[in-house]
Amino acid sequence: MNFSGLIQDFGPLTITGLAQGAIIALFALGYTLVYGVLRLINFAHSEVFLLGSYACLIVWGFFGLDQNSATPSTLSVIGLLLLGLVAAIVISGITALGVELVAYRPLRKRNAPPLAFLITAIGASLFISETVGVMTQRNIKGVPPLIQPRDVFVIGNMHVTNLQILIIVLALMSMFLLDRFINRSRLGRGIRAVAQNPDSAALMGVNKGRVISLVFLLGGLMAGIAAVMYDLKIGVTRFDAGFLLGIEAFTAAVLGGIGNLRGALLGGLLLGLLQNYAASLFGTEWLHAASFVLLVLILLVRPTGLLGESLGRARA
Amino acid sequence: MTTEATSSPAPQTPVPGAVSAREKKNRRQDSGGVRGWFGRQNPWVRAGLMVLFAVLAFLLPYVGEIPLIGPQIVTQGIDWPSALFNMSYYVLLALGLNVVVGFAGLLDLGYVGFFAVGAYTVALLSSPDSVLRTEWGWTAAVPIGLAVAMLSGLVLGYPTLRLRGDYLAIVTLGFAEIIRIVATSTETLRGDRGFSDIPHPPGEFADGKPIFGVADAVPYYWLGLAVIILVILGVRNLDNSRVGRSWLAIREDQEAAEIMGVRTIKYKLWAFAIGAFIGGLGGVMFAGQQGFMNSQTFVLQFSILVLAGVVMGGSGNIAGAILGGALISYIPDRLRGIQDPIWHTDLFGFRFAIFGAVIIVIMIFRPQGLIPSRRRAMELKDREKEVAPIE
Amino acid sequence: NSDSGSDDTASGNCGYKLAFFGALTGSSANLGVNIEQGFELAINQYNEKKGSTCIEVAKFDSQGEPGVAPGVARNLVADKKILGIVGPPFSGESEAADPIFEAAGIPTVTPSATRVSLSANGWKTFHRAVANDDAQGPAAGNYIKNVMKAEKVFVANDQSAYGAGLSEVVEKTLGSAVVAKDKTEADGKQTDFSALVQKVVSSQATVLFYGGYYQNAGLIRKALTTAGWKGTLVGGDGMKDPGLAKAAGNAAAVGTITTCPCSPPEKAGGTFVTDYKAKWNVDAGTYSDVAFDAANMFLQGIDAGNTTPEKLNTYLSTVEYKGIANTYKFTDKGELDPNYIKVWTFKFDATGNTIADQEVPTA
Amino acid sequence: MLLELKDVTLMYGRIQALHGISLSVGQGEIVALIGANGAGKSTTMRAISGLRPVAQGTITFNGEDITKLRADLRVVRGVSQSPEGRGIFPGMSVRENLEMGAYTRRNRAEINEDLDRVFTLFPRLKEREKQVGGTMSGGEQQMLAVGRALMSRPKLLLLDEPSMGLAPMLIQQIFDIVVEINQQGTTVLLVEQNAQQALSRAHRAYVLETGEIVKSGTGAELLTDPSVKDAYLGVA
Amino acid sequence: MSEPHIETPAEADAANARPFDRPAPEGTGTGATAPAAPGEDVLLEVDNVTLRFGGVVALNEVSFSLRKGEIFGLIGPNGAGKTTCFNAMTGVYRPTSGGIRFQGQSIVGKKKHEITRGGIARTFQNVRLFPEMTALENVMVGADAHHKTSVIAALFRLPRHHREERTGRDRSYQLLRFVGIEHRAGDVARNLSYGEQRRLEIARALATNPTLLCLDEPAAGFNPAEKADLLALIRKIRDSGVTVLLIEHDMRLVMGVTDRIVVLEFGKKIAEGTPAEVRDNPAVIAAYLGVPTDAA
Ligand SMILES: Nc1ncnc2c1ncn2[C@@H]1O[C@H](COP(=O)(O)OP(=O)(O)OP(=O)(O)O)[C@@H](O)[C@H]1O
Ligand SMILES: Nc1ncnc2c1ncn2[C@@H]1O[C@H](COP(=O)(O)OP(=O)(O)OP(=O)(O)O)[C@@H](O)[C@H]1O
Ligand SMILES: CC(C)C[C@H](N)C(=O)O
Ligand SMILES: [Mg+2]
Ligand SMILES: [Mg+2]
Repeated sequence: MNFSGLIQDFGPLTITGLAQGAIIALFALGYTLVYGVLRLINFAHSEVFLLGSYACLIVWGFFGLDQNSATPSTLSVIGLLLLGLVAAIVISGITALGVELVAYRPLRKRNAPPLAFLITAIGASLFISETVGVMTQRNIKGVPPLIQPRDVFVIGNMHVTNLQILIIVLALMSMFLLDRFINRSRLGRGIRAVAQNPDSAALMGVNKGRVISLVFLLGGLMAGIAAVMYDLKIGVTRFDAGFLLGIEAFTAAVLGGIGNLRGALLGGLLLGLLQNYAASLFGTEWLHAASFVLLVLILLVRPTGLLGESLGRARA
Repeated sequence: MTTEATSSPAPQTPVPGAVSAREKKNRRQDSGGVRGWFGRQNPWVRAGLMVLFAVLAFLLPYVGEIPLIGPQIVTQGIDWPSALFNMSYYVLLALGLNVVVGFAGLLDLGYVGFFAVGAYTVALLSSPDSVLRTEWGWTAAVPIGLAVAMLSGLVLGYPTLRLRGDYLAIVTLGFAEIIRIVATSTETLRGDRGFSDIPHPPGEFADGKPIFGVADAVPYYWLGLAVIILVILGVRNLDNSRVGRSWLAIREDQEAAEIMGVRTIKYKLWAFAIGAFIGGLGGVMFAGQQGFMNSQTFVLQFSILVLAGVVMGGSGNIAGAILGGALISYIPDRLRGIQDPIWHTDLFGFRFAIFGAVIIVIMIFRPQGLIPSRRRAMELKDREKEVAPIE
Repeated sequence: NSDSGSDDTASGNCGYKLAFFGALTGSSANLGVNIEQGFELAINQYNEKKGSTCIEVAKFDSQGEPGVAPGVARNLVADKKILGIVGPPFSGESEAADPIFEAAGIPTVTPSATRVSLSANGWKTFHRAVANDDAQGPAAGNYIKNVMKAEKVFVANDQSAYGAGLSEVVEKTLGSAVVAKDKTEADGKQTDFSALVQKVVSSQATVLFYGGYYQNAGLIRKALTTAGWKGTLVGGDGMKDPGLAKAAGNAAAVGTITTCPCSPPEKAGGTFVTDYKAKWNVDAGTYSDVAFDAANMFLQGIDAGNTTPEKLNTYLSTVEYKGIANTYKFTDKGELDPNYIKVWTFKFDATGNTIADQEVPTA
Repeated sequence: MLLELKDVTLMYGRIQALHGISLSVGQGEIVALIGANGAGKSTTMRAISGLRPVAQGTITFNGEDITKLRADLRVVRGVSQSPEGRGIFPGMSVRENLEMGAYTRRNRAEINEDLDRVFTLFPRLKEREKQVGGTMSGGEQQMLAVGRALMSRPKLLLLDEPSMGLAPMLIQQIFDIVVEINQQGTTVLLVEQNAQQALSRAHRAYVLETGEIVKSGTGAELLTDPSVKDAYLGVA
Repeated sequence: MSEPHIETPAEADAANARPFDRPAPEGTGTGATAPAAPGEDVLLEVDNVTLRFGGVVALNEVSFSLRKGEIFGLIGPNGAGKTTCFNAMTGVYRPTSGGIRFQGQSIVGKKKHEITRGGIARTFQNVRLFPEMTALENVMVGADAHHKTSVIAALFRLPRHHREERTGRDRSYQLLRFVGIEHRAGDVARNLSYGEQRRLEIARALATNPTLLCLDEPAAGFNPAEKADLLALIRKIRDSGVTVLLIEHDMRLVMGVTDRIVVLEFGKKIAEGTPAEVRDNPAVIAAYLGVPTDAA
């Protein structure tokens, strides 16, 4: 164990952890939203993210950009970023809706047991990621250097870069808007109603199908944003990028209390920080183990996560 | 329908919603299908059929010899008996996971963790690579492997008893990942490098050649099959007893079960322990056949695959678990050597993509799985004849 | 027992198979494919000369994963027509699969698996056609110390049989110059290396030695550049592939150093370089030439009437074979005769390819 | 006729719960539906609300064929139900539950007005405005369910055993409320085990047995019908 | 059926007034309807129990005691704390203060299944069956509570286990018949109508072989004729030696069947006594019954 390393690098570890955590949190929202309403782990959400991470690359590819290109001018970077975001959001959104349509809706119509949904979601996930894998020959795809990381400010040995600020700000903004939407709007209340008692919700005039689609869509939008951030941060994507990060996002969602939006935020940030600290303390190879140990410990003390469930039903 | 209820001394209440003849008939059809039909046969017929199935299963390595159909069944390009052995330990895993998920309703996403524990214990005790340097034989290491696996089931089970449904899922997933990471990153467990030269099961032919060698996998398959049959017998007995019923009750409503006197903690722990035992059994079989194992053998995808097998086959149903377990091993392999009509590439590359699509299709058309559980319906049929209604 | 079944009718010791066993898919597949193509080229040329498909090519894809390899190896040994194996290329899969080949008595010649301890298992069928990491590691270490003159070196590895083994030897050579260490997951298991990068940056090392394969190395190189690290990435033969530049981006990859216990493939003798290009439409890659030699070594043995695995194995223990890349002679442990050992360094250029740098001393 | 069911058949999987029932509810009526356990009363209610698809037959509401209409759209048309088992939202507060009742409405002022009305009908709900629905007592939940159904200002109010679990005084009150709402113009279809009460307040009533309508008539007629008396009213 | 029916011994046993193969507790003559004298044969003692949920005081220093063999009513307005009282007795909630003793032993803090095995069974106001299990299986779960054999015996199908399974199943059938839903034995509980589900709950609770049976509004959802049957059923249960604690809002039922009654309001006990006493108690009339003109 390397305590002095942790203390010495605390600042830089914290800021990278926060940036990482912000992406995880955005990603985690999709799990939490769907779980909150359907009580199902949407295993295919990782692929919603995955396709988003390719979508922006493809759009940037139209402009002749690949990872060996030079960084374009600031103005065009802004334009490209927006385009990339839109592309990722659209593709992720469509994917999420598609997953719902193919893997969930038919089962819902047939009143299938919950496990069946889990398995179709796994099937959808396998199908999408493997198809991408075969099409890309499982190679990585590099991201054009749209943003050259530059220090914006420095505190001690903590260098905060423009990219990190962008990621954190964008993530927090998206989550704030989502939270307001769910908790304040009429539709948001409809979502919660379907979560708690689908039949009663229908008796109140809530369109269950639309609410469910909406929830998938919202999760998809967030994943799309997360995917672009991820691309910029890591610089590459690969057919299994969704799967690898998905486990973390799912962990974060549970950590915070799955079904609870703010829980996802908390869980994501916590996980991002913890992983960086743990990597410094114990070595990078223990990074994931650390997050799971933390998860288990927290669940033992708080069996429904840090913030508990709020979107979902309480004990009747 | 009028009633004499008020004056009747016995609480033979009017039978509201009495079953019309039509409904009765419907219900009988409800338990139709292969399984229901099977359940209605008399015990001797059933036993006979079971033996027949078993014999057929033992003959599977030679199915390729059957003209026309045989070659369609056999996977080309790989050693068929090896493929059969692989199926056998997948089936074992599916059977074990079915106890945990299908019977007790404990969603376990890290089930191969137990497989790992069983295999690692055997490896540590028997491989020359191990720090222990004990280099035991396979047979000596197996009981310890199973005991440790079972113990690990309890170790995982105990702290997680309070967790509900999907929280349990993520913790079990985490548990398996921790096992994998520990195995990857500690010197003693040798990580990616793994343990080689794990001994095979003992035994020699008359000519002095080992029965369990490297060139012929048939004996391994038969061993696997024998183990499977024993496991089926045990698991079936549990399912058809108060144990199975208690699991079911816990799965449905834990608090109500407790208030009805079910010791939920005990039965959950048993489910974990039995599941872990069977998983460990798969692990020791695997280690004994492969002679090698490392931390990559236990990736998360493996757990998920087994779960998919159980649910696809029919969660809570033994025959379903067997079928599902066999399919998850068979389908991807079978795509080897088949060309797609357009680009003429080997479909093997697409195996998991195709497999994913197959899973979706199966679940959409059979949400309850390929062979859904009919246990309850069957039990009733057995009883209906015994207790005739009084009127 | 009869070695090759009843259909052994073809004249001139034909009707047998030689196998390639190694990664054709998977995250480090480039290295396996190079070797397979060299191997297949040799057999094709042999068959062309014979005018018939005398020796068949059998390919077994281990995905480069030790966990997958034993199962695939069992499929291989079930095929009784196979007389010899070129492979396995990677050290990890060798540890997993070679015991099975040993038990089945099929001789293997690996053109590339460099982990030192592979030859210490007493396998009689094991042959290594290149120098091991006891040569490569010191070479790398010395290069870092003497040529690059680095004083602070960070050493990391991917915990694979190869990566861990190599970085261990390098560490030993570097001694006190090693300022910090870390481990990553194996190839294909991780894409985010920011934690490692963080450590490298704050260690103020000027050289990172990474024991591992090209894809991880490329990702690490990219992340290092993004984090503004100015040092040089150094690694072994596992990183000697254009795949590194693909992952890192050419600009980031420039200057990365790899060692290899091989001579530059473009310097191979005969018409190999052009034949290879003609056949596969790419340039020969890392170890393609050695694999070509290994296959030809087998073919020469079969030609000489060694048509059982046992005979072929005995043949290998005595042969001194002069190929296009090197001359081969095996010690009784299956190692390459020390006289023929060589290690080179290579450098990534701006097009993402490796160019030969210099031959380095191994001690 | 405001609501008309013609030959409605409904299946639960392979179990047939309704064997072609026909009934109608006229504008401004209170119609009661009585029958033994398992007769299909709640199933009929579910069919009308659209919670369960009917296999055969038609349902017409306000002249429109709503047989295939989604449940939530029927609410928009003016059908509201207080379901069997109450179906409150356990994780929402009492107030939020009531607001859910007004989900399809936009006029804030009117909604608040109705909220006040429900609170005057059931003061206990006002007391517990912030308590989470799932922790309310059985009877309190029943009040909540009825109150919530009123919140949509329905044309047709479906009440499935509204008196279940209520204390005797409240039972009186709930039937009074039904009559009062009815007089204010809401049509009511009422399922009740408390047949005495139900029949004496209803204009008309139907008797359901094993998925079939076996009798119908005015409330008063059925109240005195000997077979009905025998089966559903008990010895007086 | 017009044919005269001759009972086989088995059927006679099944239709017997005592479907419970357990001995009646000593000291209580079966069929005793008169309340036992005070201080004698106390089965359950609720002693000064208070239970708070945040601001809500659901039970406020409530005390009462049940005697063996009686039918005891617990009534009061909605939200008075009746169900909460059940929950405290069966280990679902832990009282904030006060004690509960069953057969002389404190049961506060005991595990739920221990309490059940100790002899207290209950039904739920909001039906809580095992929805995917058949009616028969639901009852058998209750019957399992007193089985001795367990996992190992089941695994190897030991004869003793087999015997227990058989008797458990037979008894469950009897109980289903007892509550009048034997014809639904093979249907999964989810598919039963509400009233049938409530009957099933009673059968399941009885299967645990209780000394004390707690029924939470068992008549809800029954029509008057069915309520009359229930009344007979409850008597029969008591006659077989089980003490019954009954929460019910149907006054005809309560007054007709109970030996003694406690009335709660806002968590406080406001009256206790025989049905006649309670019916005429002005506090009870004001709080609960309303004007006694139309009691049903
Ligand atoms: N979800 C369901 N699945 C299958 N069958 C059902 C379902 N709900 C009800 N049934 C069956 O349909 C029939 C009618 O049930 P329904 O609930 O409509 O009766 P009910 O008249 O409301 O009775 P109760 O007075 O007990 O509430 C019953 O036989 C019941 O078992
Ligand atoms: N978990 C809880 N949190 C807060 N308040 C609660 C909780 N459980 C019960 N209460 C309140 O305690 C009071 C007593 O509830 P209880 O369920 O015991 O009533 P009850 O007498 O059974 O009424 P009913 O006849 O309506 O069933 C009610 O006002 C209820 O709202
Ligand atoms: C192909 C080579 C790069 C393999 C590497 N030398 C190893 O031992 O695994
Ligand atoms: Mg009903
Ligand atoms: Mg209550």
